[in-house]
Amino acid sequence: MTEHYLELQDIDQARSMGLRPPEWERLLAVLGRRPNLTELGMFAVMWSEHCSYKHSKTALRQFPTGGPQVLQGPGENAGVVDIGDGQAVVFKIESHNHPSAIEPYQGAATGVGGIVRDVFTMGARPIALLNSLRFGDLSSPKQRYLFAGVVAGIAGYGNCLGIPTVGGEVYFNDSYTNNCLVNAMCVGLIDHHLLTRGRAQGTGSRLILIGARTGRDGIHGATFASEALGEHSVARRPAVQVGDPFMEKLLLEACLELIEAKVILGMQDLGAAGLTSASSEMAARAGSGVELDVALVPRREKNMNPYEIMLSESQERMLLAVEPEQVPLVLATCAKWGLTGTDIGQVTASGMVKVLFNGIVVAEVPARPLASEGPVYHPLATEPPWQALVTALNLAAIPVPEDLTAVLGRLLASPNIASKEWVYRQYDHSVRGDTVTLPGSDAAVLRIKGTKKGLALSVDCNSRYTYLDPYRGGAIAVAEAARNVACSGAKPLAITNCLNFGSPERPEIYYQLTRAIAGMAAACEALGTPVTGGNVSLYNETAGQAVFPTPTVGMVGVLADVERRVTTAFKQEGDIVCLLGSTFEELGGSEYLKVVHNLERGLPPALDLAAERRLQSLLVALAEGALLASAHDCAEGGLAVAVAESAIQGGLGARIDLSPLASMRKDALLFGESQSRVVVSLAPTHFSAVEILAGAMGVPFVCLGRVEGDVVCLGRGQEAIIRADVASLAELWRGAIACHMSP
Amino acid sequence: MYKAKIYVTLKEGVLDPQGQAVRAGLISQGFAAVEEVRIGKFMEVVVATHSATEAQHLVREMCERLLANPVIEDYTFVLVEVV
Amino acid sequence: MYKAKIYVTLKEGVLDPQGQAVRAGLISQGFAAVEEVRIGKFMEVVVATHSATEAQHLVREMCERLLANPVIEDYTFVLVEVV
Amino acid sequence: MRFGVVVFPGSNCDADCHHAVGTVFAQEAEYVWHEEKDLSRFDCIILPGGFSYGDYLRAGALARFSPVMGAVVEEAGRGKLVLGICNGWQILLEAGLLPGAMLKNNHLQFRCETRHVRLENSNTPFTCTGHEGQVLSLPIAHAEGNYYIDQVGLKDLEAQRQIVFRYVDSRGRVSKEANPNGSLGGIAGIINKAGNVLGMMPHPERATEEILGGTDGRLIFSSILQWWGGQ
Ligand SMILES: Nc1ncnc2c1ncn2[C@@H]1O[C@H](COP(=O)(O)OP(=O)(O)O)[C@@H](O)[C@H]1O
Ligand SMILES: [Mg+2]
Repeated sequence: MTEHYLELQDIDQARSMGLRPPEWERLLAVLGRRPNLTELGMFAVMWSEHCSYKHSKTALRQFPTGGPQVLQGPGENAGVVDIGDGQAVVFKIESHNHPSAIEPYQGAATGVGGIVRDVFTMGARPIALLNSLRFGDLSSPKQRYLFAGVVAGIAGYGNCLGIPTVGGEVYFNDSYTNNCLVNAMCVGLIDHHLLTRGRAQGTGSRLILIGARTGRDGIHGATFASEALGEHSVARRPAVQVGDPFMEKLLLEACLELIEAKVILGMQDLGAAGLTSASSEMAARAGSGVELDVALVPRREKNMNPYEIMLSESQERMLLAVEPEQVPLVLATCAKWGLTGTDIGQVTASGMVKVLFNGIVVAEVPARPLASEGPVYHPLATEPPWQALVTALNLAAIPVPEDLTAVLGRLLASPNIASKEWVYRQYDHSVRGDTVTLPGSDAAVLRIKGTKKGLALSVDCNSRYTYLDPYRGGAIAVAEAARNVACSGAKPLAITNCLNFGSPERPEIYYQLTRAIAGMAAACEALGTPVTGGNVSLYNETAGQAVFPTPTVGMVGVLADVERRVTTAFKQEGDIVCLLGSTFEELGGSEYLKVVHNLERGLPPALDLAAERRLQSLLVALAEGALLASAHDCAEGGLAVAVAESAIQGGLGARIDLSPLASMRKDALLFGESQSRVVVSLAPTHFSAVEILAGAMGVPFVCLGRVEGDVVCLGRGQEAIIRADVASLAELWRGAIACHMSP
Repeated sequence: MYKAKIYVTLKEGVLDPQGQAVRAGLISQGFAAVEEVRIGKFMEVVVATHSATEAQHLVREMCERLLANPVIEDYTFVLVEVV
Repeated sequence: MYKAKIYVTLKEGVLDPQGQAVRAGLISQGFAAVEEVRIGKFMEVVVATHSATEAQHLVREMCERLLANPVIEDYTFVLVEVV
Repeated sequence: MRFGVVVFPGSNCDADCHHAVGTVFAQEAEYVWHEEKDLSRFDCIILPGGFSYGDYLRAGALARFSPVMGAVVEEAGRGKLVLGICNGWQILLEAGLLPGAMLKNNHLQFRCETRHVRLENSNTPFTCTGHEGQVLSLPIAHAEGNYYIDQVGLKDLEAQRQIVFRYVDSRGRVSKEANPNGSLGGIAGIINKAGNVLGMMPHPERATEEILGGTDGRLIFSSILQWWGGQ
């Protein structure tokens, strides 16, 4: 074999791997010499946007990341927050947008695999999955193919692992036609003392690679431009990887068994940039070095060279640092689970990543610059010229429809509002026997066996708002996620987030990114929910058309007593229906404007963070006092849709009189999306207690009517505005997506 | 009428978890001689046409568009006339 | 070494939901000429032996014991020598 | 009573079954690794749901060759109770302890939801606290629950009263809409001729506590306990 990977490289080669000239200069300065091919490849991937966050790092600094509950903030494989009793929640969200656009099933499946590894890498038992999905319009067969494939892929992988997929969100909007978004979130549970980090600790510790054999999958297309590398042409190299959930399940069980045995000093999954990132990040975090002989790495394909082995992104692999005496136990545990475990090297004190191939040094580079001292850019942010145009909205020119009952029906059947049952019935959401609020409510709730506690989980983002006003949209994404969690009775604790944007090198996109982050940061600050981690997915654009800026927020909250959880559904005829929060004449960015008037314009609804915080505190207090029968926030479709959804889910009607609310256009009253509002129902005996508490906590509180019969009626005084029986609304809402999917 | 026998296989280099698991299963049952297992699909599609050329053309298009996933799979097929 | 190409198909009379779905998909994509679709498995198993008889024997046994479920499936295979 | 919960590589309802019998019903419960060869210490063996060996090739096809299956066959032969849930049933079919085979759901999707099943035979150790015609509400979660058996086999199952559960609507009627997977005659669970090996697709272990939204699954476990107590 000619040893291309030892030849020193030049700037042209660097450029062909995606490094820019200044980055090449920086690399020369770091090494004090020219890199060979393997070294260059390692830098090219680690200094890519995906691994180094070079265009988003500065903007991310706006996030608040600390708080008494935070045990681990950004910087590790997943964030960790304390939930009391010596327990913690480990969670993170990540995107798999590009692979899913090429091969929806496998792209989504391997996305789930990756995020699950990020969580058990920390030593935690994964207990729940969520996801946030966005596609173009379902009337297109291509979009249906993507949607069906992604959902099946998430199901295929998560169900096999036996981790319940308990929640998520799905949106359809033309901006995602060429760039679908697939974000997966995993939540794990751990006892504090078992927390493990991705650190290569202790000089002389052994590095054990376990799991799948390494193939040529996913070696960065851009970094593989040189045909001189081998006989395998780029064209034949599949861009997409096939996931093996069974292997992942074995890996998960074996790793957790080793965590319990307390023999792991540090552990890291092999995700993007494979062995290169796992080894260099583990060394960089611990301030140590590593030495590996990659000829020892078990391979699936013949004649793989060190370059390929270091850059392979084969799935379902983990790298462990363990004391030498523990190696036999580690290997025995691997064998028990039918896994290959291989001692491929050791931890050193050198600060270097030293790669050997059959004893010959093929790469030797400093770990820290490679892993964490990549280039950082401060891109230009400019408000796009169209921003002011799209926010302008002349409501006076928009007629109020005559038949508002029909409008409610259309909204309930809009795929963005309709029931997502078609999706979640494909997910095993009840395995592990802890899901006590199933998908369909504002937040999923899990009990924690052996305690009284519950966990509430939600992912949210209204990207139309972020498109119309990145700052407000970002803030609302956080507020809504927290509100959903609070509606279940849980106290919001912390967030993870996935920032899906276009190219940050375009000033208008960078503007969206920084503004959205600023808005999110303000909301996190105000609501006391710091950011513990996340992921950035940029370049979601085709031919200059970027997706709506989509900062997905994953929120975790805790209930002191899971028996006190609250759900969306009306429970009891005779219960009083009340609205918490204030209603304004706000139609900008609403689903109503889009569905009925085909407009995506206006300013999104205003958000008063102090009011939001008071509302959420009240919701938690009401739940703790067992004063609520149901709670549901007003989101897309506004008050009318919120009432209808509570009615549909409870199989009970309601008679609602809107006259206590401020007077305004009827469509705004019914379908406006004013923030910080929640429709609650409660037993008449609790009415005064709730009223007093709401008053004391400064939350506007009005009584709107009662749960009764099997018809939903909304009116103003004597005037009937909407009247429809629950069964027919339910049919529209439940059947809409299935209808699109099997025309 | 023609019947197409279509073989869809994973592209070389693409991981075949099924094949791996079956290989391990066969070996553990004493089939030590098993070197490699790859698992794909075998489809039989009957097309109502009298022209072999048209059948050929149709089946190729079906494979390209629906039956095989060009990102990870290859396909081949043979046609036999049926009555 | 021998490579066995094994075709596992659903027994006649056993409903093939996958085949039906693919047929419906093809027709909705405009392949109106499609009469019938049946979907089975295509497996390639490489066995390390120099004897064709032994290969034949081994592969038959693998099919009987694991690769096909006799309650619902039939199988056939062909052997080719590989180097 | 002593329960053994078998753990195959890829099982994922093992902990749920262990929790149901060990914690909710406070019986002795032990995990059994798939390599064990002696199960004589148990009174009831549970093959839990999940994706043993990834369900690659066919659901249950590879698990049936696990060393533990020899012992399962042996204990079943001795009259011990064997309960296969979901993937457990698929394994029992592949192992030939129960007749028939499982096909992919007719709609080709995984399905997780609560469904109604009707108790067809209450004269079994697994259902003796119920009554025939009783409708239970139980969670299902599978992609291959489309039970198939040829006509001769079906006649035999019916003649021997081996069909224990069928999918029905809330009023107890068999219908196409009530059938979540295309299973022949809506069959959701069958028992062997000797009456000690039951396979069922629904997950009774997920319906044993009020907090999980239903307790109809308790019937299976309380029947087992009552039957065993009467032995
Ligand atoms: N949007 C974000 N907000 C906060 N932290 C982030 C964000 N994006 C990435 N991070 C943090 O940066 C680190 C690197 O992320 P990533 O490269 O996605 O990790 P990995 O490759 O292990 O999945 C992680 O600790 C992650 O939490
Ligand atoms: Mg990671």
